[in-house]
Amino acid sequence: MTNNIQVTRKNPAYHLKDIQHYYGNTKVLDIDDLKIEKGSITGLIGPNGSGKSTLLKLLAFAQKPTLGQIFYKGRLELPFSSSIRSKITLLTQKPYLLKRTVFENIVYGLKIRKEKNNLEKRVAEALLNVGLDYQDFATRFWHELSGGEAQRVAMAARLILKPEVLLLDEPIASVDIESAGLIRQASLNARKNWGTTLVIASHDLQWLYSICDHQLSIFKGNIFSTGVENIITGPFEKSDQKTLIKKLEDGQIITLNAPSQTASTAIIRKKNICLALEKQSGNGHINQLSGHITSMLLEKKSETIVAAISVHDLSLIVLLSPDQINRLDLYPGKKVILYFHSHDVEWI
Amino acid sequence: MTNNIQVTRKNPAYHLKDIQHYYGNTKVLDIDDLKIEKGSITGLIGPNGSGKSTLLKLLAFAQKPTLGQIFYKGRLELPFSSSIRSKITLLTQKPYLLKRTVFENIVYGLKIRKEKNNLEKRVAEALLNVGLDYQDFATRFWHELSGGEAQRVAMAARLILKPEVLLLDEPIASVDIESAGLIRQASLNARKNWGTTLVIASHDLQWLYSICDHQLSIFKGNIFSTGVENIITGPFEKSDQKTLIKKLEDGQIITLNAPSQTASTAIIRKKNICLALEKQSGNGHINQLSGHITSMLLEKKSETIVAAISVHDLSLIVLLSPDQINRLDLYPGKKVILYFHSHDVEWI
Amino acid sequence: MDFIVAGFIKAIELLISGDRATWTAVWATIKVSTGSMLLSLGAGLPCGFVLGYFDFKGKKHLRTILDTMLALPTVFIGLAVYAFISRQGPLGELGLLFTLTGIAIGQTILAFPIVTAITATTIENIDHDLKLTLVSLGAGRRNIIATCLWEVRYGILAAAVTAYGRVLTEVGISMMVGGNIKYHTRTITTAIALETNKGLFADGIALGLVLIMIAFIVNLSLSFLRKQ
Amino acid sequence: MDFIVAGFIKAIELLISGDRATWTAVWATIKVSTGSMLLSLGAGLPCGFVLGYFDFKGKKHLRTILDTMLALPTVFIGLAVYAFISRQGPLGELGLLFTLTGIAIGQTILAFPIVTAITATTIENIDHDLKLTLVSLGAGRRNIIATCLWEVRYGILAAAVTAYGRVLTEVGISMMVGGNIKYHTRTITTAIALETNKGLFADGIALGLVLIMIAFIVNLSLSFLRKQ
Amino acid sequence: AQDNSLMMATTTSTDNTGLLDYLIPHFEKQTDIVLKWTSTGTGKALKLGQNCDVDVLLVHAPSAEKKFIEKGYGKDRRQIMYNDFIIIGPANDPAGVKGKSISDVLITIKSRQALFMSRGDDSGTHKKEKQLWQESNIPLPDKENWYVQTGQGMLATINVAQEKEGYTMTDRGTYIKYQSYKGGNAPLKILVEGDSILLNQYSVLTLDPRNCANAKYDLALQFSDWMASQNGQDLIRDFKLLGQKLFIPNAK
Ligand SMILES: Nc1ncnc2c1ncn2[C@@H]1O[C@H](COP(=O)(O)OP(=O)(O)OP(=O)(O)O)[C@@H](O)[C@H]1O
Ligand SMILES: Nc1ncnc2c1ncn2[C@@H]1O[C@H](COP(=O)(O)OP(=O)(O)OP(=O)(O)O)[C@@H](O)[C@H]1O
Ligand SMILES: [Mg+2]
Ligand SMILES: [Mg+2]
Repeated sequence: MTNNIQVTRKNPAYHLKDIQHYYGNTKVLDIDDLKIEKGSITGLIGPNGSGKSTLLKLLAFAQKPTLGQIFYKGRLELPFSSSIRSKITLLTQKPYLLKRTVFENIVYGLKIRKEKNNLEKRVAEALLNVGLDYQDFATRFWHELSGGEAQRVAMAARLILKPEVLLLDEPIASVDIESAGLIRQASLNARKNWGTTLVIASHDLQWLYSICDHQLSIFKGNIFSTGVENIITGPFEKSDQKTLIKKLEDGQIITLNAPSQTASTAIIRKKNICLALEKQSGNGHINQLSGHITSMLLEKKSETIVAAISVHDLSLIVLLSPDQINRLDLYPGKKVILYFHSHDVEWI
Repeated sequence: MTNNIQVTRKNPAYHLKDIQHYYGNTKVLDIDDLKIEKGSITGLIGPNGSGKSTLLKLLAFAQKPTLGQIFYKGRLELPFSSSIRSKITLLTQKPYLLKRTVFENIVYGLKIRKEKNNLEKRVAEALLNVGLDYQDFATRFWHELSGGEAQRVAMAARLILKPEVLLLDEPIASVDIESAGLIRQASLNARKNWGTTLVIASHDLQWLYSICDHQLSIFKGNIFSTGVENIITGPFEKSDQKTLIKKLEDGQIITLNAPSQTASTAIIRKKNICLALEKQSGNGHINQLSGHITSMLLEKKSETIVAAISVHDLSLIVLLSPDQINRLDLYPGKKVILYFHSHDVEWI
Repeated sequence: MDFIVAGFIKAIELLISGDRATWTAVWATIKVSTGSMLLSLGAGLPCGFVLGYFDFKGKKHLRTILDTMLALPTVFIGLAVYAFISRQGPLGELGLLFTLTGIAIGQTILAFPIVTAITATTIENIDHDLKLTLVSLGAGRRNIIATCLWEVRYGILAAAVTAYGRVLTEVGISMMVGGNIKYHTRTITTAIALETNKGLFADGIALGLVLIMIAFIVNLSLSFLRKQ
Repeated sequence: MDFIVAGFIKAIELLISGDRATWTAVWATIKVSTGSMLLSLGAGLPCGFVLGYFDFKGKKHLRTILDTMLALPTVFIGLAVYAFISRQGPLGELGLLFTLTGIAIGQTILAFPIVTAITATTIENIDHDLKLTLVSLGAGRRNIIATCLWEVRYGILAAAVTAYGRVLTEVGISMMVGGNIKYHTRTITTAIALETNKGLFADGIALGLVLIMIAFIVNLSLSFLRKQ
Repeated sequence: AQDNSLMMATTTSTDNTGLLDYLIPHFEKQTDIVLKWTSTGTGKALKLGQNCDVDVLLVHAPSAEKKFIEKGYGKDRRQIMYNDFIIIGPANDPAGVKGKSISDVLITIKSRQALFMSRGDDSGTHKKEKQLWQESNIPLPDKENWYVQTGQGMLATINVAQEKEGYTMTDRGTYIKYQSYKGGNAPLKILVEGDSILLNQYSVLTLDPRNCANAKYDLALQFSDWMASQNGQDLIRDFKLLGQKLFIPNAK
């Protein structure tokens, strides 16, 4: 049973226009224009409080944005619209299990949709997809589960719906490694078998890289569509009119071109950072930071390797090729030097 | 203010004897004998439902084990004993914030201990330790936080108590990378400044390796004190009287010596697995599995590198030295062969 | 003191002997309290849901009014209902005065604020995550109401049981609207009031015990709904 | 119908003119209801906590009994209290018959099951994580009780407000134990009963409005405790 | 309680008509005794006396009173005053009882199955009514549909009679009040009055100290004496409700 998924650029699954969302007087989301393609898997990356969950709630039409419009398949939609209600489902960050058995939790969505056939078989399948045994778990009560088991039951309750859009808010936050793999597989299968569009927020970059077509990076409510980038937060000191510096506690200094408007956070794109083994004599505009590699992960899609470099208490990310790794003899623990130009900075 | 921490092997912080814990008729914890040293940082690793949270609740004296005894600093203790109540604190897996402001949530434990001095300063410090700004967060209400912010507030509420024992149940489950670093630092500082003993459960091995003195691996309620090991779950097929085999979907086969008693899960210790680039002609008792490296992490304490190898849908872990990496030109993505002898298996 | 002991014996006698006056009063009580409970639950649960679930302007004031309605004296309700359904009242045509239906209407007014207030409070305490979860699973408005009420079923049960206790024991409305007419609108409580006024304290106690027995049977059957 | 309008006017008159009988009844009502609320909260909150927080054998049966106690008729309570404090009763020496203290005791028995049952249900619904969190932060038994009750304060408030409504409007106990003695134990509700008995329906309505006004003022001041 | 306070149980009629509110301040002024009273049904008033919860009784049920004394609960029954009962009904008198003798009235009502409201509460009034049926040789029509037992006070019963357009027996004082509420144009009119059997005798009873040692026998006697005194009797005679005399003093 293979479906033919057509991804037309003209009519994306989602189109967000001039979205702003406020809690009280605080703006937590500010998105000019964002399109999410049908059948794509989008990763959502960003620090705590950057607005991931808020964005997912908007995409689920569980909340109305304070300002702006959200089009789903070209149509402007609002919460509770019946045309979307049964198609889009969200796994919330703190999934709530109904005070019922696991079985009844999982079939809840089906019952709402008045589907009553083969419930047992479908539940068994959904549980299997998240690595739980039907015999062992179906009759348990909501409170008789460990944290990760509860999370996976909630995931099963979403998978059973075969949704058009599956929004996952930290689906593997308390899930073990093996189950994380299962959830990845289930997500990929959803796209393959049902053409599901997925948006997934997670702090586990390695896992996210292994599943997404592309990443959106979100910071303070602003979206960067290039995936994860290096963020350097203040405080900065003024060195002269045109430059700011950040002093690390171990004495190293980062020099950056000052922003034109007031801004407090610097973004240095990973593509602008190079890596070498030794310091070179350079001019003052080039930052040279020494640190060591803490991890090297495979980004499946591009077959490139993402390395995390610890520079005192900063953690910076660079892209490496297998070639480079062999040439420089890189491995986790190896000391390296990072280079980037002080004008290669964006401020927000 | 440096304390002199004496770690005496004779009188460990915890001593668990013949602990068994049941939920209903199901045994979820079975620990013959376990000692945790004063001032140590112990990692707790294991799949969902293996019993980590249960063990931490027992260590926190928040629950009584069904059978067995727990000694704290040589004394048999029970829940609500006043001698330990104010010394041991647990960050639960789903931290509950009281329906109050962030400030009041954080000082709650202090108020119980009738401490009333310098509350503001101490709260500001605790918030800073988890990367939250006092001005921005202190007056917020419990529901005005993102998932990760809430988690960090709960952490701050534990740190402010300067406990003798700090038990952390998945402290970074929904926390961003930078904050995970802060929490690591705060944990290390707790040990350094107050001599705190820490036990930390987490699925993020990289993070856990970077902080722990040693790891306890827990599986189906059984403790392995060697840290994380490779677990191969059934179903297995019987090949002959003495061997079981597991067939991977890609056709590869794992052969294992059969257990003497009934057992369903195989453990292959990482120290018993070797890695090479090419298959060798060997006897049938040596497993040769081909896979590729997905990640390489630095284990800080030992300066060794933990590599995760994906063998079809299994993920196996081996230890590597920098030397080995250079010699074999290893990098994430590289195809490798894993070797282990079929008798190097333990069954549980 | 002895009349309490005498009351116990009398209670058994009354029930066993099948005393007609007692049994008609028991019937009247059961009918009227069942009717008013059905009405007040039917109206109170949705109102309580709305008041607890949604945030809207003036909600707090509405709550204060509702809480005040918890203190409507039964005689007052009785008088007000009487004013409407007495022959000279606007609804006099319906002939509801001195009927069990009339009493049930009054008791519904009595029970409604109890059901509504407790339901609202219970719904208010619902985890915010529940709402989000329901919406995210595709629940429509009706599903949300039904599921939320079911999630807090113990709270709802408490609301119902409290209201039932109130309805079962009230005298003012039954007396004023029903008229305490023997064999017709005499309920157990009005009978108790009468016997007590006659100085027949033992009879009052006996009838009180009969009422408590009804409540006990009802609660015993409801207890299967409780958390195990 | 007209007596309802007349009642409104009369209510204002009564209060403005400072009618002594009315004001002593208002005082008696406030004193006695405050007393019984304090007693029933003092006893009911801890009992409700225990019943809701802990699991023990026979808990379900206890709940059924408690729910049945919600249906104790006021006259029944009145008679039972009378039996004890009548001059020939075991507590006759204390001279509590025909006193406000006597009424308050009876009303405490009336309010106790309401406070306890609703508190227990509210506590039962507490997130299991809260308990664990409190223990893990080093809370002792007292801290746990206090914090849990405070976490569910809106539920407790509902319990208190419901019980208050019940106490404020009851007649049976006040009548039986207090004796409706003018200037002494006459409460607003017994006064309403009296006026209504006399056929002075407008006066009954007026006094009812006075009672509702008391409840309104109390609830208005409590509304600051509510969720904003 | 202070020593000079006296607790009385009385029937609702003395209280509801306002007689006590008028009389007692005079008594208190002249004797320095503080009198408190609780007004209830006659049955309960006697019960309170039997249980020694009060010190003195003012009631109107002669035969019950006599039994009360016989049983050793009470003493010193002293007749104080009387008023009378009347039978009222719809102005058009559907059963045609107006002016008949009491037993004829009751027989007519029974044979015509006209609605008759009984208080059915064992009050003095109800006892009198039962006595009338008995003396007319009619068994108490307890289970008849036309015999409506309200189990309530007099005014409530009159109201039921008015709503249902039936007959009832009432004391004159309550009827006068009822009439005044209706602005003198009450739907129910007096149809039968004046028969000597309709007299309603009020008496004061003290409690037998052998049964109730704690009861304030002396003060009770003082009250009884005062009620029977010239002064007390004059005050009773002067008490008017809506311009009409209610009670006729007849102390000996
Ligand atoms: N109910 C609320 N009232 C006020 N502020 C809120 C509320 N909910 C969230 N916020 C704030 O809005 C911002 C965005 O929150 P959101 O939950 O979307 O973050 P997130 O990216 O999902 O973070 P996390 O990784 O911690 O889950 C945060 O700064 C948070 O403090
Ligand atoms: N209240 C309960 N009743 C019955 N079984 C329970 C209960 N709580 C937990 N369990 C079971 O006990 C086992 C251990 O649970 P525990 O919460 O300790 O696991 P864990 O290692 O913390 O898992 P996770 O990584 O998912 O948090 C699991 O199999 C779980 O299903
Ligand atoms: Mg979030
Ligand atoms: Mg856990």
